[in-house]
Amino acid sequence: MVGIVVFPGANCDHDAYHAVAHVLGASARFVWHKETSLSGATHVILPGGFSYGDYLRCGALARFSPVMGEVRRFADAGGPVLGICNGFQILCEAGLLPGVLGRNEGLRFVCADTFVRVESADSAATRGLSPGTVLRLPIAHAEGRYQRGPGGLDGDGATGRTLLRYCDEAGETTRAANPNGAEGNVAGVANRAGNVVGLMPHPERASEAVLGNVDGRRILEAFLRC
Amino acid sequence: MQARVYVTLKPGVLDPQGNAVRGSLEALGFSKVQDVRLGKYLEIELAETDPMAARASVEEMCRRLLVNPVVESFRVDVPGTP
Amino acid sequence: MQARVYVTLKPGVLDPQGNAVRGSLEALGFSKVQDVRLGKYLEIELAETDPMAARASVEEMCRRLLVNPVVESFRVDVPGTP
Amino acid sequence: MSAIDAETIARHGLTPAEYARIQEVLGRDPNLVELGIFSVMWSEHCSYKSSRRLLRGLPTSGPQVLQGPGENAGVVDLGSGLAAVFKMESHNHPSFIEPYQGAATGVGGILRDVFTMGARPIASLDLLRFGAPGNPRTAYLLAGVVAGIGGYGNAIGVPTVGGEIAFDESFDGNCLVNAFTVGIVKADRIFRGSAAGLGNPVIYAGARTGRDGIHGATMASASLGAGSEEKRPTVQVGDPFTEKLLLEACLTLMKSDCLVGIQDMGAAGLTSSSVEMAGRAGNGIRLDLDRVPVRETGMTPYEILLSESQERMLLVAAAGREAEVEAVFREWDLSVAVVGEVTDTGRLQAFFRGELAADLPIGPLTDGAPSYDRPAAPPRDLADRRRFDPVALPPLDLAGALLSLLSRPNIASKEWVFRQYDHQVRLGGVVGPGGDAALVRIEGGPLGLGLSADCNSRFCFLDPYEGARHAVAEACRNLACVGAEPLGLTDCLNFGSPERPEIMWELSESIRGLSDACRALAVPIVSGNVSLYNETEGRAIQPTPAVAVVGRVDDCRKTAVAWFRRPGDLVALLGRAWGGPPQLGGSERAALAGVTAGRPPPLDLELEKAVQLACRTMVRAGLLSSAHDCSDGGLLVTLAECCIMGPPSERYGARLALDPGDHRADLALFSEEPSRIVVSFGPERREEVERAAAAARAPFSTLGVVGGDALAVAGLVGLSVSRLADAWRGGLPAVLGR
Ligand SMILES: Nc1ncnc2c1ncn2[C@@H]1O[C@H](COP(=O)(O)OP(=O)(O)O)[C@@H](O)[C@H]1O
Ligand SMILES: [Mg+2]
Repeated sequence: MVGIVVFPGANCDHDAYHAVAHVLGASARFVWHKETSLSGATHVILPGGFSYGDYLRCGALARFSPVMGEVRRFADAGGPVLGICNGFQILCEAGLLPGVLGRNEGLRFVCADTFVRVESADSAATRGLSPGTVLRLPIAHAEGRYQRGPGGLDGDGATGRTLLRYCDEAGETTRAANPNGAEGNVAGVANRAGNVVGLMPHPERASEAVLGNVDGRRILEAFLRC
Repeated sequence: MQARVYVTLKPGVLDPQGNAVRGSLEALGFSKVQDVRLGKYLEIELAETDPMAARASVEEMCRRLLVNPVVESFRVDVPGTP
Repeated sequence: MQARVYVTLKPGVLDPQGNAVRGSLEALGFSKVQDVRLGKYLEIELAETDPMAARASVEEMCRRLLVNPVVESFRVDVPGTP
Repeated sequence: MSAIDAETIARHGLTPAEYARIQEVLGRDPNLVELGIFSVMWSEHCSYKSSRRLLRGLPTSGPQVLQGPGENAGVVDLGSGLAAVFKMESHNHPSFIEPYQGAATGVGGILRDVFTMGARPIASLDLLRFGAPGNPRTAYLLAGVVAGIGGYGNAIGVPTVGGEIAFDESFDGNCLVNAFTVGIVKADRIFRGSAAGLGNPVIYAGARTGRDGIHGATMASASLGAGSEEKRPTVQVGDPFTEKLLLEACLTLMKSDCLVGIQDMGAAGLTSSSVEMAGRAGNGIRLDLDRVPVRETGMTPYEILLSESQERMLLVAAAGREAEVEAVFREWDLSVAVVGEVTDTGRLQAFFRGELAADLPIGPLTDGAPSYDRPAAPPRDLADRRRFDPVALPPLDLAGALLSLLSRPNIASKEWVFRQYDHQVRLGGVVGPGGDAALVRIEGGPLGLGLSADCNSRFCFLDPYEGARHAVAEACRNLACVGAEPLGLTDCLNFGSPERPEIMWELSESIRGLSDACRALAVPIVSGNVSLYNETEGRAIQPTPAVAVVGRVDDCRKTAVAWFRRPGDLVALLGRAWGGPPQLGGSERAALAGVTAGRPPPLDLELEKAVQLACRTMVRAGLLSSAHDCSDGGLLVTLAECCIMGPPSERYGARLALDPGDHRADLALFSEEPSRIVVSFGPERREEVERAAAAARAPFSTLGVVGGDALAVAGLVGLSVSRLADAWRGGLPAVLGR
């Protein structure tokens, strides 16, 4: 069962639920941020949105919600955790993923389709996807500029690894294809063990043909297979 | 020379960020926090040696760009000026 | 008692907002501006009379919540403390 | 308490005659608190005193209408137990003073109007007007307003899926920010703003009350003048985070049966919400102001009653159920307090520190508010406005004219705007911004809603009656392009000062036009808003009776986009190909030459109906690859847009034959003749498409074929798709100086 954590201000919680439960047929349950148990969830999703209004710094206040203690224990025990957009920001603030997400270089909110290239199949959300695969995935954020920070994500995977990079349709990680100024065009990362994943793009928005895109299913399916 | 600018919300103007921070600090057990107001802090590096001229110029920047007079007020700090 | 907290980006960390402000100031004709860094300024009202205790508590707030040590550093100002 | 002198009365925006009426109603002088209450309730914004009589003539009924005007929002039945709740509201004056917060709180306000009725908001639109592109303030306002709309809508998680934006120097001193939201509710779970049930508790929930926005309603009812800078402290700051909590808490509460009535505190805050709720139920309300959660110390009854702090709701619960209500709001970390009860007095009685701070009869505050039959007369320069000879427009090379028109901000791509809006959250965006109408899937599907907001202010300036009819026709035509059938309409009537006869004439002509078009197209008007005094130092905006139409799509998997999708498809025109002389009154082509004159193109609503029916039928039958209505800029602009509106991987040229007959091509191809839609379809569908057009009695002509990387019109013009796209994409960023 997938536990979808509902922080105050989360707004993609229903979308994650819809994609997981209605589109992919997995069982799912909302977990209210004041709960102190994950009630037997086998997978955890921290959905997108504006937890606590994104006030102070995005993800900074949500990190202290009561449920986060359980999420940390679950992650430490190797359970698969997927943070999407705001969920990614929360995982970074909580120190479960290396780095930090800063204000977009262009300073504006950006809602658009991007292309991303799979860099590593070694994570709970990319297992089974071959490196080099190009996916079209939507983004919607004002603070998605990934920064490793000193002591953050390194090249050899000791602190974590890069999963996705923004690229053009042909898979080239050009500057023009970088929507927010992220260092190294990084769009998604995993922790060292690969069970905790953060993505700025929204796979749940790209899971149904009627919405014009099904590339995100591959990520969600990989995650559910874990 | 470096000038420092402190931009704060005018009294009475709602500060959603400050409120949220206060709530979180309370939840973290900082029980003595009564109020939090969140503002901006700018460090401006200027090619200017005259402190009074620097201050005048920075105040002008505040009025024209840095501060939204509808909801904010500001204070400028330039070493060597009152 | 009021404590003041200044949060700044660490040296070397990219500051797109500061850069944008510098660009706009230049466009407005403030030609002597060399650099702008944008940070946060917090005013925290505390029910505390001991300045040293207030400072200790606010520094703790900074470490736990107010500041992200990966990219930010901070300074705390409490009247009556060094 | 200070005495009520003439200056105090004037400062409250009341005329001496109105004050005399207050004295007469009360049989005594009001105190200052009571004067404040009358001032906001009798403001133009709350009382509709200049427009009420005119609005009575609107067509508001239809079998699908579950709630017409008079509530927080209108409601239409969608069948299968669901209903759509929607409304449009202006936040013009606050946005001009503080664009970010003004626009943000405008969005917050319209969202509350929708969820207060029990509906979950699923999509928003924004209709915007700014001054001349070259005016430096235009870029500032545009950037701030767009950021504010996104800042609020994105955070709360309601997608902004479309809207409209146009520029004209008449908006230099008064921008327009009209926000629309639609929500979905179970048809048998609609909540209303009624304070029923004597003795029931009146409950306050949401954010605390501060001193912000006192007299916002009065401000929205006054022209901006040189002194308007001083009104700045009344601007409110929005908190989308709190509103998100409020939304979820209210919707949770509405699943139980403990609520009797609910209304948001919008303009005039606690005063108008309690007075209107009492008025609708024919009851009274007693308020204990000491119990209102406040944010600042020392607040007076005057301030508590008139504050326009955002993100607040007033509820009436069933007696004895207070604890349940309080528990829900506490779970969402919101302030909540029982602040009064429903009484049989027919009065608003507000107590503060044991004393009666205000004691007023409800009737005179609501239905008994002044209503004026203000003099109306056509503007003196109307004949001048309408004097126009298109042939006198200097001739232009066709390619150059097309590129110039594509880059004009009114026509250019609005991507710079809608990229800043989350238009996908809630997984409804089947057709997003950037086409004609948006198409939003309703949870689970396949049912969907088509949404479009429209108004051509220039047409309305030249002929408000015809312009208003065009607005309705165009919005419905946009819906037809995605296969949606109109169910209902909401309007936002933006005009100058009603104290001037020509403005009253514009208003009444517009309302007549709206009514006629809605009757002809069988679209009821279920909600709306009037914003007057949009003028500065005697200079009014172009009249802008904005409309937003909501339509139904049974199966949103069968729809069409606006752009060419497949090389080899045939391109055809639904509607009259070439009629009489080019229709260029109020057109973009004329504006390109610096001319705003003439009369808007005549609109034949029977033809319009036929074209819409034909298009809708084709889309619903899955016959079309694309459908795009012809509006600003005319046919050639529309065809160019069909080549460049799609994502980069879907941009195709076309080879076309257009025959302007005896007319100058640089005029005829830019004629803004209405009731036309450009469609494309696979050649194998040709017969079916022609049959559908004939069955609907819609004129139909093939224009050419999709393909290549240029828009090539035989013998007239050939331009590469990339050049067209660059011109079109660069138009708006140029306004912003980037
Ligand atoms: N132009 C109009 N057309 C139709 N209905 C209108 C119009 N203007 C106002 N109304 C209706 O009058 C009522 C009062 O409107 P308004 O004061 O704007 O509501 P609110 O109190 O939510 O701001 C609403 O039900 C609204 O739908
Ligand atoms: Mg259109």
